[in-house]
Amino acid sequence: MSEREAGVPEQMAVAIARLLRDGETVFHGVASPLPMVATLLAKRTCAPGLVYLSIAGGVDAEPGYLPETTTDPVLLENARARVTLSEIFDLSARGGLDVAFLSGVQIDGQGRVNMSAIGAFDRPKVRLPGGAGSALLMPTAKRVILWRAKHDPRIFVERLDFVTAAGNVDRVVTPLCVFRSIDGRLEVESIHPGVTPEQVRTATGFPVAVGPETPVTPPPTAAEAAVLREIDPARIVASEF
Amino acid sequence: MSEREAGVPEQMAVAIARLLRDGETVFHGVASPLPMVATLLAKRTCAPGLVYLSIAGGVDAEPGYLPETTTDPVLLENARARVTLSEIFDLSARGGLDVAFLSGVQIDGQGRVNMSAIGAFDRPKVRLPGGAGSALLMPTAKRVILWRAKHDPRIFVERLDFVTAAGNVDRVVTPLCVFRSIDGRLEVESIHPGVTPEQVRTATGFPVAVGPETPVTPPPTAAEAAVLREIDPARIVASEF
Amino acid sequence: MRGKVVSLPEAIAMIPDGAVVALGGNTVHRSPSAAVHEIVRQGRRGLDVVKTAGAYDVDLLCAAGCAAAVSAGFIGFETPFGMALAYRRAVETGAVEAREHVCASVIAGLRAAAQGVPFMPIAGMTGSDLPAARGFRMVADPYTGAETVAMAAIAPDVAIIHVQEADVDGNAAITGTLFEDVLMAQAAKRVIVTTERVVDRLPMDRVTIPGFLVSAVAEAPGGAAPCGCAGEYGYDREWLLAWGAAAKTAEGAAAFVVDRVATVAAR
Amino acid sequence: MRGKVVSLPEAIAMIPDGAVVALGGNTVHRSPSAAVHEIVRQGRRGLDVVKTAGAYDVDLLCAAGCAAAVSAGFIGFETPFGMALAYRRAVETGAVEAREHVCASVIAGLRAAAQGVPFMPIAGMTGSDLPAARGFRMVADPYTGAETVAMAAIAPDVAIIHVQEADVDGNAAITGTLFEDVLMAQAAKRVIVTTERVVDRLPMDRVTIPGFLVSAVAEAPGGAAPCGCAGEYGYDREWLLAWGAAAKTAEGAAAFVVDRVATVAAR
Repeated sequence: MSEREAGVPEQMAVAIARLLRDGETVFHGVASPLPMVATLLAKRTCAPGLVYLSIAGGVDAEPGYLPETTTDPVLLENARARVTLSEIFDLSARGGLDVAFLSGVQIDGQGRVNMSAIGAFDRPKVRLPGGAGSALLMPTAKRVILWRAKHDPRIFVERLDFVTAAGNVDRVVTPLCVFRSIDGRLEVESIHPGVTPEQVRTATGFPVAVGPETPVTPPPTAAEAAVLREIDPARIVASEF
Repeated sequence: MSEREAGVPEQMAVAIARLLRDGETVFHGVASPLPMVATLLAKRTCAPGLVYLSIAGGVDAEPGYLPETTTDPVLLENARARVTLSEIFDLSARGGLDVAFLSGVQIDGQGRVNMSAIGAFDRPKVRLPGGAGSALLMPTAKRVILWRAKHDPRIFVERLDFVTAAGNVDRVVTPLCVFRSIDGRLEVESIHPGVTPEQVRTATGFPVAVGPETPVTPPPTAAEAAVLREIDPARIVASEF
Repeated sequence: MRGKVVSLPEAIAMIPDGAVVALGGNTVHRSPSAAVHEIVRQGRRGLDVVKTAGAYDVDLLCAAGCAAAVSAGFIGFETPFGMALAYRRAVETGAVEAREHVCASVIAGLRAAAQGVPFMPIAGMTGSDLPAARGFRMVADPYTGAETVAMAAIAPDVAIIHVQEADVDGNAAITGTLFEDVLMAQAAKRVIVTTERVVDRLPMDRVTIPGFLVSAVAEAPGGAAPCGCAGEYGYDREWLLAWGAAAKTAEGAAAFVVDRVATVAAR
Repeated sequence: MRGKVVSLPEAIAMIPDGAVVALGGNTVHRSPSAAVHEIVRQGRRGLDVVKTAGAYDVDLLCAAGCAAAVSAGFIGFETPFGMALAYRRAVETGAVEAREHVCASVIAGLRAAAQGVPFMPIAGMTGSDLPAARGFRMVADPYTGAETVAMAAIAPDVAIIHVQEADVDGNAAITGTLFEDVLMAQAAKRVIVTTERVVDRLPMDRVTIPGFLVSAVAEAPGGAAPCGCAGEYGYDREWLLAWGAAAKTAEGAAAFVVDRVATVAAR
């Protein structure tokens, strides 16, 4: 059974959603289906007063359907207001953004990310897409939540080829576990149901303390699952898998 | 007969209007009835393709009536677009504004203006309103046209108490004459009909070369006068007198 | 009503003495006059008033002893109403400090605050005595060495913006000229919106200030008067002329403040 | 038609080889694709392409040999369409220089140009290798000494903005997300607007880019395709997937460019 079929996307979405608190301003950018779904889920469950901002410019959009691309104009539907990406960067820069969702092609044990290059920056073996807003958002947003739909030792590395961005990482959510940043290091906070400590250890390129005592991420509740089915019948949540 | 009754406002308006060229971007700020009327006149006569910008934010507004206050919302009526004052300052700052209209409580022989204080800046005998946008606009607009509805030696002074702004002054239009800036000095370009060289000389606190050979400002043409009556039946043009 | 809606006195009570207060609008247009009247009634002291071009609002705060400093590009009424005489007198007597700006340098300072940087480079200013008189410093472009004036960030403690419509969550819609109001809302630590009307829900494209920037909404019909409010009412010529006449003397201004503002409930 | 209206080939002919060209839109949304196709057809060379987040447009310009440098925060398709493989290959072979930015630093550079100043301070960037790798310099606040990264002004020679509606004078109306298009229009020396429709006259409140900033208007129905255009059409999934498949090899990309772009008149 694939991760997709096993409900790992939903497990990740609820794990992310539960990190969001009522009243927070929360932003995601391009190529962010999981944060989009998780934020809308949080707004329907644990954080109804959350302010949902996206790169599409919607403030508290209530899209009629969920798009595959998270810059999509449907993310303006039923929005209360419209802002530009510049205004969102400014908001973060002046300390007004509570949560930014970001990701990395490589992520190290400090929660820093590489989105720039494998090999040398100037003569890369692999040119990566670039960090988008991360080098501004990671140091300025109050909390950064990283996510990746894949967890292997080539992603979670001891040493980045290049530090595209670093900063206020709070949690990292993967198909296997939730990391929490404690004193600047990623520690395993919980492992998802059905995942073994050994799986997490071998999939992670930096040393992690994980064992039978590690808490298990609570699976989606019936209520969370129902909301997910309602807001995301097409399972856009699984599109990154 | 007062200046107001003698048609001096109209003389000034046409003298200003004729300085504007087709296609130029032209801006006036607060408390600028003469520039407002002159710009609308120019657009109907010598410069139909002029882009008319005002602090009210209208781009090529066609107001249904002319307001007493030139920040008035009527200066958005029938506008083609709306811009903010910030955008107009930026336009000038990057070299995209052709003409800015400004004034001064004191104006010196270099066309510099004082809008700040009579006496010491920190302990003024008279505190003046402040230069509004002039310290940004005067050095950055391609041409600055100054106007004052009064011409006396306390206004046109040898020495300013304070230089609020200085820069690209092209012309200065007064009830008596038009000054032109030549090599950084104001020279009398023309004197209005009925004004004597002696009047200009005694009304001006800095030395000016003016005599019988000085050209006379052409009076309003019948066509200009007709347009003025049409766009400004309430004679807002005279409100500064 | 619910959400962020409070009474005007409650909204103004959030402003401490000594606060840096940005006022929306421009000269006699869409100034937050009802809020200014309430500031006078509550006897706030020591305010640093930030505005690009102010008139009645700033003049009244000077007359009533609420302002300690005025950071603005221009303080004066438009043509029919003359100079801001109470402001002038307050500066001349030393009661108020005139922190003269270029309107564009107020904007630059607000932009710095909005963008979370300590200063903002600004074009122009050459040949002006203002940088020296005001202590504006130069900054060199680290790439070319070109020098410009640097404006220190202006982060108002509170921005007070009067709008035509707002909803209970603070989403606010300005009709007509925006002036610097949106920027002020971004730069300020708190935003108080006074509104002609609290409405149910505004269409997205009508919203000029998103509610998440707004701390409080106070319904204040006629809240710009005696200044005008685009699409709602013009300025009150009689009131402004009466103020101009009263403000010729300190006593006249004081009597006007008592008679028409301090002892009168919110209009 | 009259005013600033020209044909798309005429508009693109204004762009010289080696120009700094800013492209509006974001990833697969409202990119000026018809203009990009025409750039490819006209064989423009040596462009420095400026964008916050690019996808098909930048990838195609790299594949067709039009780009010498890409100044952007992110180049990649959204989730269903994967990476920008032609861009990646062009950078890896050294044909194109990746001038990696933060999206926010593209904005800061454009803001500097729009505001007529040589640089713009920008928040954040701490802990990132980008400033050192890219030669971004620091600047000290002359008031507090606090250091921030300074972004040099980015003044594109041309900005190309695709909009839903424009009039013959260049007043342009964007439906949906604005992205950085308005700022690009302010920062650029010339602005080319491509539009789904040339319309008679737009209501003031619909205009997002005032005509006086615009040099040329070219009618280009479907001009964002294969990217989407809010309120008009979605992105062309088949086309983008086909491009993604073709771009896996240099040969595939070259064949795609010939078959679907270079030998085909404007869509």
